[in-house]
Amino acid sequence: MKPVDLTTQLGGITLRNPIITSSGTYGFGEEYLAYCPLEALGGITLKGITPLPRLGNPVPRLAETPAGLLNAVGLENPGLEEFLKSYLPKLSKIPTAVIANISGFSLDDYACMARALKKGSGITALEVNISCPNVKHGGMHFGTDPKSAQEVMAAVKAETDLPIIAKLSPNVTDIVEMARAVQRGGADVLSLINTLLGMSIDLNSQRPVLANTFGGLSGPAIRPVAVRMVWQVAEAVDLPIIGMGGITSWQDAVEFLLAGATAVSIGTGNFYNPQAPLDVVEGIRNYCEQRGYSSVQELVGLAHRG
Amino acid sequence: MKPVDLTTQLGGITLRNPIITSSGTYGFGEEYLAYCPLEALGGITLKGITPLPRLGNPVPRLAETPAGLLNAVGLENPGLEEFLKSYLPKLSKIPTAVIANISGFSLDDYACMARALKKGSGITALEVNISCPNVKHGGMHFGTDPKSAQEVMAAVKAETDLPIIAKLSPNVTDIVEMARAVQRGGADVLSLINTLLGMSIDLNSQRPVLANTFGGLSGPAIRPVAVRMVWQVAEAVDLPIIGMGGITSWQDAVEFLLAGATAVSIGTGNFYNPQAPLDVVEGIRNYCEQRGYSSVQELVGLAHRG
Amino acid sequence: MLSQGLVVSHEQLGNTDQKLRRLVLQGPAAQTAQAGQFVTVQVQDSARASFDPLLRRPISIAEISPERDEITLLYRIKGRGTEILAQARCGDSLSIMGPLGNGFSLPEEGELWLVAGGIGIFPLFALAQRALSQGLKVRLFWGGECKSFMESAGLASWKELEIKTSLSTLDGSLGEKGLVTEPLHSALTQIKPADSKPEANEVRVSVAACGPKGMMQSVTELCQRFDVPIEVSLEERMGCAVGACLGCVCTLKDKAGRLIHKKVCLDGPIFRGEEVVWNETC
Amino acid sequence: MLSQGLVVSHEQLGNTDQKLRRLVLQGPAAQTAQAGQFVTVQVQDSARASFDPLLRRPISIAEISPERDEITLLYRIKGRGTEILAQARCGDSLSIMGPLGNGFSLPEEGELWLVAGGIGIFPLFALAQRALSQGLKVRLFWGGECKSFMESAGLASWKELEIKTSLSTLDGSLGEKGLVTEPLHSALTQIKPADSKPEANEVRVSVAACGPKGMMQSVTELCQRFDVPIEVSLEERMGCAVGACLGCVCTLKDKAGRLIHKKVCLDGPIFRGEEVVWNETC
Ligand SMILES: Cc1cc2nc3c(=O)[nH]c(=O)nc-3n(C[C@H](O)[C@H](O)[C@H](O)COP(=O)(O)OP(=O)(O)OC[C@H]3O[C@@H](n4cnc5c(N)ncnc54)[C@H](O)[C@@H]3O)c2cc1C
Ligand SMILES: Cc1cc2nc3c(=O)[nH]c(=O)nc-3n(C[C@H](O)[C@H](O)[C@H](O)COP(=O)(O)OP(=O)(O)OC[C@H]3O[C@@H](n4cnc5c(N)ncnc54)[C@H](O)[C@@H]3O)c2cc1C
Ligand SMILES: Cc1cc2nc3c(=O)[nH]c(=O)nc-3n(C[C@H](O)[C@H](O)[C@H](O)COP(=O)(O)O)c2cc1C
Ligand SMILES: Cc1cc2nc3c(=O)[nH]c(=O)nc-3n(C[C@H](O)[C@H](O)[C@H](O)COP(=O)(O)O)c2cc1C
Ligand code: FES
Ligand code: FES
Repeated sequence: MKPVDLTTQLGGITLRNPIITSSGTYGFGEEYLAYCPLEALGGITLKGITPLPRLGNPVPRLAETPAGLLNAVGLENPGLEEFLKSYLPKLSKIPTAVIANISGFSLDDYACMARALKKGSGITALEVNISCPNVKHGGMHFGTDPKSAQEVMAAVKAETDLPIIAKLSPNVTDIVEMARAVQRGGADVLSLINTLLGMSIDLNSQRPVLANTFGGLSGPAIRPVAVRMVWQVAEAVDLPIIGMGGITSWQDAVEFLLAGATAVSIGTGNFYNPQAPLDVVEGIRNYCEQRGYSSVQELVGLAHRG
Repeated sequence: MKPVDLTTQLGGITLRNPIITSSGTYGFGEEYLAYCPLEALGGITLKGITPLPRLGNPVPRLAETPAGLLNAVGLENPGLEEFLKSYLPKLSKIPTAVIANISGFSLDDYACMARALKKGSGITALEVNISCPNVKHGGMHFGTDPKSAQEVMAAVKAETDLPIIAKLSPNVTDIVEMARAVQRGGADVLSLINTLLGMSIDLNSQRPVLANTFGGLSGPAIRPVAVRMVWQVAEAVDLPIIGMGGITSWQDAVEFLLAGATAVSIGTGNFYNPQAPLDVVEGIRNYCEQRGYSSVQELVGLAHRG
Repeated sequence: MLSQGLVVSHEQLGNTDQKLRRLVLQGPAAQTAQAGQFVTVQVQDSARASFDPLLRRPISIAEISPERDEITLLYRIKGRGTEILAQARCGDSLSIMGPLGNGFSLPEEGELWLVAGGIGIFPLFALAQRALSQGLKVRLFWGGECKSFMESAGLASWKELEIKTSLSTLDGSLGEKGLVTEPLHSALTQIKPADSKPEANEVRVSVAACGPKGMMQSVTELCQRFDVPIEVSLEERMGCAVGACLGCVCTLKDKAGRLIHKKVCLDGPIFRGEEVVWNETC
Repeated sequence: MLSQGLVVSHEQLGNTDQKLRRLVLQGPAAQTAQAGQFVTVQVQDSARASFDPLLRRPISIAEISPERDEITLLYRIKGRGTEILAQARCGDSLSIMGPLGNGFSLPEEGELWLVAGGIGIFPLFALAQRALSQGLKVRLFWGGECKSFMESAGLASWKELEIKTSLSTLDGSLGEKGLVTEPLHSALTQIKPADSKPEANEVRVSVAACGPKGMMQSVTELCQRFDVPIEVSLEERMGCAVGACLGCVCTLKDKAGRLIHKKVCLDGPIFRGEEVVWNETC
């Protein structure tokens, strides 16, 4: 039997397989090396960067919820300059696709990062985070207003020759409207979903658990919402989708593929099982073999039939 | 020591305690009698009714997700006429507050039900469901568009002398905007949240698990989102809130009270533990005693301080 | 009733691949249980309670022993819930709702014929015991995959009941090769030859069936053809298990021929075969 | 490293109210473990894996036995995760990440003084064993609530090490009444009388401290005053435990006095006391 073809096309780039790791959960690529060889992955997405360095929010930054995790890291990152100096040079040696993730508080912010991250820099694609719910200014706005989202994508598109991925926030009434807006702005690929805005309160202190009050909810708890959004967008918008939100196993990943995602990304699932990406690749391969698919791409959107 | 005062004021009505059971999860009040005496509760909310009888969606109507439940019952109910004839007469004997829950597909639908449900009918208050995500027409629209939501509430207000409770959908960009809209429409109380729109896919059949494709996500998984929305609305809108979404224990209930809910409601939690409402009443009483609160109302919104 | 069931015995039946388990729980549920009723089980020890899985799992009561406060559940590991349940060890305490549902009705006199497909045999054992203790004549028709399955699923216990038994297997490794409907058909023909008029001394037979939907449909059609009353045990995914959530509805035809919904948990799981709309999509 | 830890022993220490447990896990993690490192444990047997609780729980490695492939974890039941962990039984298999973190550094020569507050004693035992085996002189300062706590938390094992020990309890039921900082202060004064100049034959002391934050802060201030190097073990809620999520940062002062973040999981949990910004809110 011919081995299953796991390669995946995403906005002009070819991934070894459809398994990516998610921004903010996989550091800058080195942290999980003892658990998961990067050459086994389709790609990794780096921690979100901003033009200037950020210390992020005070601790506690994490709170566990039923089958979920709230985080309010607040985009702690070394800033663009330090990123270019200390991190980027190492990245070109990483044996998989490397997706940079950029966040900003103005169109200029996004544009300036896009300008610095082009083909040949060691970056394979640019994911534009318009959805981080943890930052008090800007972030929320870009991700929930279609017009602003379109402008951000257009500003990025104008400055880089890399494929650009729009990362959408689920905290909206109409995810399809947002997807259409970023498509108009020039997005080549869609990433969905980012975290749901949530919070929890400590009964002893009678105060919010997170120093930031609000945090982003991720993990298995949100998977049904994520799958639904991928499904809705896949029906309406003709762009490849990176599906994410609560993937911990190959079954979860296949669910997203069947819903219409071209690739999938694992975030919080790495905390649960640091070998989750490996298990997912293997599980998808087996599923395809057992069902007689010669390519993983045959799964994409299959649940929409009939 | 004086016993803790658990009574709760909600839009002009007085509840024995702040624990209510949620619409669609507690039938018409008889189903859980073997597990939970109704006189122990602050109130119960009846299954949503519509002007005409509805058979609802085909099965499967339920799908389990991590710490959550998807349902697509599709508002199966006997219709207003049968409700008035066969159910209402029994309800006046129920030894707790009885909240009717109404859903409709037009302003007239809501108005006609409000007209039939007035003071003295055996109903204590009217919960207006503008948020059911399972019905293909109307439901979603009323609950996600501020103007329509306001109109529905105004239409109901004009027809009934009962306190009216607006039940909000969480599937919106800005929950505060929705709360303000229903307040303008005349809502006396807010119920939040209804279910998050979600779905799941079966890997064997490669089709959505639910016959209806989409369903409403409830249970512990959504609690962080629900607490966040209660918190946001409590900060912005001066109406009492019935907090719900994932409550299974007294700890969860106290979390909602601290976030700003005046009362709490238990839905899916009854499936997990049919004595959950009893346990919650007892747990809240103990929490108040141990911390020296003489009234449960002292807890409301406490987490917003300093 | 909500109660704790103490695991007093939990064993694998047959080989590992068959994924069959026998779980004996000690607790008050045994006192009121009727054949055909079920309980819903929280699949983890109460001390380890978790929200994942969130829902209780419905399992029929296979044996009832009020003297020893014990109910026996026989189940097949199907998905995550039953996989976790299979880890329960003696001394664990599981939260149990039930007995729930309506149970089979016992005929006053005559013969009770049990028709089982696969693990549909499980809820019928308590019924057989009950019927025998009331002096009814009981007969079993049971179809399964192969001999080893039948043995694992409790054949020996059935043999001890010393009732007339017709076995069929798909591969012919035990009893007749084929479907359970075939021996049932022959037997029905014997008591009610095709166009015979009802006679005074005719054997009064009632059928109780449990198994895959398609099998219960065929059995119902057969029974209707021979004018024999039949009860079937339906399954549906459950939320509340007490009739409150409308998650578990099945479609029936009422007297007027209208399609109506009933709740498998509260109005069932046992329904008269002729009421059931087998291929409904409403 | 991701591995399975087989539960070979799991016992309650002291009385039930103290909620202390001793868990011995067999597996490859023992081979590379260093004192001061920790593992993160999935609190349920792998066969029962659930997403609730979702996160692994960090626990320090209290004893390391590479010969027997065993690590010992000592913990106090605090919330749901540790409550569920406390249900693990011999024969269960727990998923383990680690050893993680940097571990204490061992001085080349001189004395190692261990300063523990409450259950902060737990990670120091492996360190003591290691230091003794390398020929260092070890001394213990340990403060706790009362005699019965100290006994439950392992006093007997410490006595077996036959090291010089100063105990303090809040209620005076064992050792001196008061805080652990008091005997430490006296001892530091003895080796370094207030304004004496450093001498050639002075005892070289290093301190390793673990306990509540306030206690570690006081100990650090003392050590700085006496110019004694000190390492402290910090705690923070963890997500990834490998430095990837930035969930567990602590605030330190760098050489230039600027506030920076380090990751407790990867850069710690052991930090030099003087680096730590104790009352940070950034
Ligand atoms: C009244 C009743 C009595 C039952 N008695 C028995 C019994 O005696 N022995 C036995 O082995 N099984 C019995 N079942 C079936 C048993 O409840 C399911 O096999 C079990 O709930 C599956 O749970 P799981 O977590 O292992 O699988 P899941 O992972 O939840 O589901 C696996 C598959 O099983 C199906 N399923 C899930 N829940 C149900 C459900 N409630 N009913 C039917 N199918 C479902 C779905 O198709 C799903 O894809 C009974 C079911 C009902 C409704
Ligand atoms: C590096 C490190 C080593 C540790 N070593 C030990 C040890 O050897 N023995 C021991 O008993 N405990 C140790 N702890 C603390 C232990 O991890 C927590 O007590 C445990 O995670 C609590 O989990 P829970 O589910 O029981 O409580 P939860 O219900 O999760 O939390 C109860 C409370 O504990 C606090 N908490 C939760 N997670 C953490 C965390 N990761 N760190 C600190 N506080 C937390 C929160 O304030 C929360 O309100 C260590 C922690 C770290 C970071
Ligand atoms: C700790 C943490 C940090 C995150 N940081 C970022 C980030 O910097 N940029 C971004 O676009 N998404 C960020 N995310 C969102 C994830 O990339 C992902 O979209 C989300 O967590 C849902 O997937 P999951 O359920 O698999 O984690 C973060 C998530 C977590 C849990
Ligand atoms: C099976 C089911 C049926 C429901 N039906 C209704 C309904 O008819 N009307 C309504 O307003 N909400 C309905 N809901 C929503 C609940 O009342 C509640 O808002 C939601 O489930 C969140 O609370 P929970 O997590 O405690 O269940 C239903 C929920 C479930 C699970
Ligand atoms: S399971 Fe809720 S009505 Fe049957
Ligand atoms: S826990 Fe993720 S960086 Fe430390």
